[in-house]
Amino acid sequence: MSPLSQVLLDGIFAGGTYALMAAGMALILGVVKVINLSHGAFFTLGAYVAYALAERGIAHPGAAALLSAAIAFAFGVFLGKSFVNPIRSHPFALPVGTLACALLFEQAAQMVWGPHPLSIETGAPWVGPGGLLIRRWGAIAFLSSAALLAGLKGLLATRPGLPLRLIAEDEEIAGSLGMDVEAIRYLTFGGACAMAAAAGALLSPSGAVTPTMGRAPLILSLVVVIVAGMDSIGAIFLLSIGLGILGNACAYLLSPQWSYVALLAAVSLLLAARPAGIVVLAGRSD
Amino acid sequence: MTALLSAEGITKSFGATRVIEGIALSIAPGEPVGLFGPNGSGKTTLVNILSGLLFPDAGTVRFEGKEITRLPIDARYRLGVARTFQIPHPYPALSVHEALRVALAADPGNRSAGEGARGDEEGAIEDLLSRTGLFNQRLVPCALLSQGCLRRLEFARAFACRPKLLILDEVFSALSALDEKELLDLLLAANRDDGTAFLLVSHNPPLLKSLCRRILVLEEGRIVRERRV
Amino acid sequence: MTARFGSLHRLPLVLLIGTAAVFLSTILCVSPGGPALAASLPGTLKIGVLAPLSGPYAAGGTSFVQAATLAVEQANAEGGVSGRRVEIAVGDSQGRVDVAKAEALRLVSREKVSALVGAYLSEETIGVMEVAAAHRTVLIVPVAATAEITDKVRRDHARYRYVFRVGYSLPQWAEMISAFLSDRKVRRYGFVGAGIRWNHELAGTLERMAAAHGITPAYSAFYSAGNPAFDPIAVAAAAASPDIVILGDPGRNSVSFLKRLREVAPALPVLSVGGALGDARLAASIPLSAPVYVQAAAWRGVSPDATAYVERYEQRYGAPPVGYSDTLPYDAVTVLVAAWRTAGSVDSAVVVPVLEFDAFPGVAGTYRFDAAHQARWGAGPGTLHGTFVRWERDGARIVFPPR
Amino acid sequence: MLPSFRGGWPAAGIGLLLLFPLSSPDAFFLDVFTTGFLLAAFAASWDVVGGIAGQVTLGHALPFGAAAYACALLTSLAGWPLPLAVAAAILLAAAVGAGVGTLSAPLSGPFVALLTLALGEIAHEAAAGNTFFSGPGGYAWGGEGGIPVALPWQDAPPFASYYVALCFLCLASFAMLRFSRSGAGLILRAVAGSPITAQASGVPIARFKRLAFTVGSAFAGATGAGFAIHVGRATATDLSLELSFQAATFAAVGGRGTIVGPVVAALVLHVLFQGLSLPPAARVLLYALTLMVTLRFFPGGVVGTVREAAWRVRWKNGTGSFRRRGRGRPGEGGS
Repeated sequence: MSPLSQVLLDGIFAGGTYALMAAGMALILGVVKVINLSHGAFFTLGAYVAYALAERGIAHPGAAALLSAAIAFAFGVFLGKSFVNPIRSHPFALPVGTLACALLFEQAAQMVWGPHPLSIETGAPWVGPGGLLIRRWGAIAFLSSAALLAGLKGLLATRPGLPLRLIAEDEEIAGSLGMDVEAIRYLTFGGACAMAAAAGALLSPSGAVTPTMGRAPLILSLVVVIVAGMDSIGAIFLLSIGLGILGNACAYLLSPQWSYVALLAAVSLLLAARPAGIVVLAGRSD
Repeated sequence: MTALLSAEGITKSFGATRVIEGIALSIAPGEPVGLFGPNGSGKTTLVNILSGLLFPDAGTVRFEGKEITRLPIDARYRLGVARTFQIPHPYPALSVHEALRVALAADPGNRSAGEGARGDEEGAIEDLLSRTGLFNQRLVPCALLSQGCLRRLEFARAFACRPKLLILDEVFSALSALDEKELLDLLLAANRDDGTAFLLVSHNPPLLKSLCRRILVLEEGRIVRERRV
Repeated sequence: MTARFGSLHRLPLVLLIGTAAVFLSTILCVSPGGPALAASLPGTLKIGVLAPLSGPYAAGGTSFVQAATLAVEQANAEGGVSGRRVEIAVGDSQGRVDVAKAEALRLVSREKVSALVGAYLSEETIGVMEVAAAHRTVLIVPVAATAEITDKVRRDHARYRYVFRVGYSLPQWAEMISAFLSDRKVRRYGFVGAGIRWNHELAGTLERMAAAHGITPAYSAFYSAGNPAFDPIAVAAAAASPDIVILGDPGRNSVSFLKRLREVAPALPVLSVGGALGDARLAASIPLSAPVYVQAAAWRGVSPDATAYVERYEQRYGAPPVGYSDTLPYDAVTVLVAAWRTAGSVDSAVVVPVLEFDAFPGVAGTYRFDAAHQARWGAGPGTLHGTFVRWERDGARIVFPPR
Repeated sequence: MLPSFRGGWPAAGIGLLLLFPLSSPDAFFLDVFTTGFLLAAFAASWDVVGGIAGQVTLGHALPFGAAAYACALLTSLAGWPLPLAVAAAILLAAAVGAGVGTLSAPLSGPFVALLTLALGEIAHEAAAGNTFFSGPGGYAWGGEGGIPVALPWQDAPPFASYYVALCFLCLASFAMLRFSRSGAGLILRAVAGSPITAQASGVPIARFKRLAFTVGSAFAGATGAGFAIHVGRATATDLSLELSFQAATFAAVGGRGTIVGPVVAALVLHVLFQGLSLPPAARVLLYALTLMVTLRFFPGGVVGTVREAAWRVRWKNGTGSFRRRGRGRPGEGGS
């Protein structure tokens, strides 16, 4: 195994973890048109559900993902219906409001599970060709993010996804076609929250479970969603993987301390070069 | 007679689609010109290029003999090329009066005039308000204006720079008959009294015929016909 | 536009509730003494405890306050101070200097505490020092390790003589680690920590101290909290093939990193400088294919006092302490109460000389303070020496210092 | 704005705040207010950029922290006198703002927030990760522990800090209000309301965005220098994303683009939640709940929503009334 190829493979996996979070955020941004800063809290919720199940002897990632998705969907629908939808016309109130929601959740998690870090067994990595280690959580993150994004893309391309696409493009037309735009919005919000929680449940074995664990992945997936252009699912996946590889390569070849700075600097440069995001918007009509 | 605005070889693509292909046109001072074309023929893109909101991939735009191809829209406004939008984007929190102050403040001649400019500015705003019939609405926040009033405000905003050329994008669509008539009168008066040239984009051939001396017909990114009325 | 004003019919109600809330809270704030949550009995003595209880550092702060509470209960069970009960008043420092200073002011000026214990992070503690100096209040620093604290005492003794540190300084810390490494016959070590000043200083000091034992660093890396690149660090650390990897971050990152490292190098021993990895619940889920050592101030079995403390803590809070961010605050309170008893007073002018010259038994050993008011830790005789334990499936075993 | 807001309310508030220290509150309460005044000025400076000019920045801690660090370095290391260091710090903050404004001027919407977030985080990482000086004490400076500010005084009396900070807040808010009501402020509000219409009205929007960043950052810098002086040191927290979020939060609650709203929100929220000595868990829960409830019922911020309501009442007949009242006017307008 050459260290560099291991680092690059791990970078792809790290990118998979960003993509997993970014998928839900992009869906919310596209359909509900809201930057959801409570997405990290739902990620944390999923991790705690996985921990609570593992404590009770149910250490199956699928079970944890399903249960946490169900819980998060319920909370997400509530949040979407009672908080996000009523104040949608004030786009600035929402990031702050959802951030407050994340703080609320962090404090609640601290009160329920304690502030101390908790942990679930990781499981030994698989050994791939050439002695490359395939970290379990990494493979799970990569495959599930690819599946999730492909599923989203498929959904948006087919008939059942038509309402989502229409609302993302033009709400007035969607409304005039008799769609219940409000309901579709909060159901989408709930669905995206469920995706975040499932991600948290799947990734929980990779590190420590703490109330504030959702903060770090939130920033990077936010970066991915905004730069990738919000509704281009392929770009989200590619950018996530690219950032993952870049971060790891920088950490290995230059200095780990500056890998975060390198990612942010790369994003800043990208924005300076392409002020409208990496997906060039087609001709805008005035 | 030298052209007020002339364009040559204007070409613009978005990604792989070529929206406009080698357009040439010229507008004489004080000339009312119409632009007609079906949906998707590239009218809006052409208007955006002429007004400076977009820059063409190839070709040149000249105004009074000076090249302005890559001059942004705000600089063109200060030269005297004003445009209105098909869908107005008002400043929600500003009143009509304030919206006009913004347009007047942008004029460097106005700003450098110093102390005395303040009174002139008030006078100019009052003139614009009464010409467009917005005087009673002058203190209303733009967010609360009706569609008709918003269109009137677009006109007032465009007239604030004492334009030599007005580019009007679908400005009479979806208006009440009264609003339409008053704005038409306003446009014709400006053309007659101040010699303001205009390029009027519309779907409506009778309207174009009644207002313009020359109508350009755009199809699939090319000017296919030019009709004189 | 209508959507924008949709909720306005509830405006009067909301305004009313809001006004009432503001009014009520203003009364609460301005009334003397604030909300008297725990009215203290006359004759009780108060110790102000400052620790981050919310946000990312809440884990350390919570066990900090739990241990201080335990120490005060123990002191009261032993008769208090000259028959007076001891109480603690807690301030949440939130990991911020400005808040830590404000809370210290609240404890001093409103709660009328006789001494302060805290804070947790170095930057908070430096801020609190100023409050303690300005109000001539004794401040016992349990965990913050920066040299700036003792250096201020040394340079301006008259102003900062109220500040004492029971926790280890960075050179002492590095000295203890070096002795341990030497005992384990380590020749080359790797050092991994968060990219903060504390870790940079520890790595630098350790390099100097270890050189005396002929031990050299094979690899060192610091990661950023925003995107801790654990995987490449683990790969690079394993590739440098050191005899042991030292984790300089006592928080949750040590857990995440250890997992990543074990995936790449299952047979590489690891030493964590105290903190989260001292938690038995966490240790149950980490791979023990190679030794995982944890440094602690004290551990069950080191002394009868330590065993008694661990048992009391476990009984009270349901889990054993991690041996660092709880043991040191516990000892800080114990030392303070002992000094008050000896001095027969809580007056700083009397207590400071007692702290300067006396010896105070605590869970980790006997505390004596040097000229810079730093407790004497280290590997030499007559010092507090700390403990190194190794995790086994059935619990931790003390491996250093050797019996 | 509601007519009642224009009257003596601000004066009454200032009067109460001036009177407050004379009711002999404890040092803690004065300290909470002092910090509150500085945070309020910071929130107002955010509002110049994020509210008036509509450039939602998540890197507003950058000029704040840059000024704090400049103030600390220039006094402690270079030995400059404090007033000179503060002036230099404010200039530096304004320059930083101009730089950020130049970079973000071509961007719009969430891209502005993203770029400023990235720049702020880079600065925070640089400050937290660099132990850049070996100070006179033989120990490292910089890093998360920050750098001390060398002050010509020791242990400033709390009421003095209180009055200085209050004075600063009043002057700064007044200056920012004046700026927002000036011609440049009007143009910035137009840029915020509809950049495309502003541009089509001849406004060079990039230049005005840069102006907003420069002015807002200069005020943020003045606040940052004041904060460093009050706390006694500049730390990496002064550059943190949390601080930028805090300013944005105050603006969201108070009402973006009103200057007064963010100031009042910052004062009320900070004093309520830091000054009430609530248990930590209750403090966080109440803080988050208050934010959510306030935003749920005042989504445009308290002052913003009230102002919209006032418009609504005043211009109830604004929409559609034109046709009746305006009849016959264009004839005379055309002449």
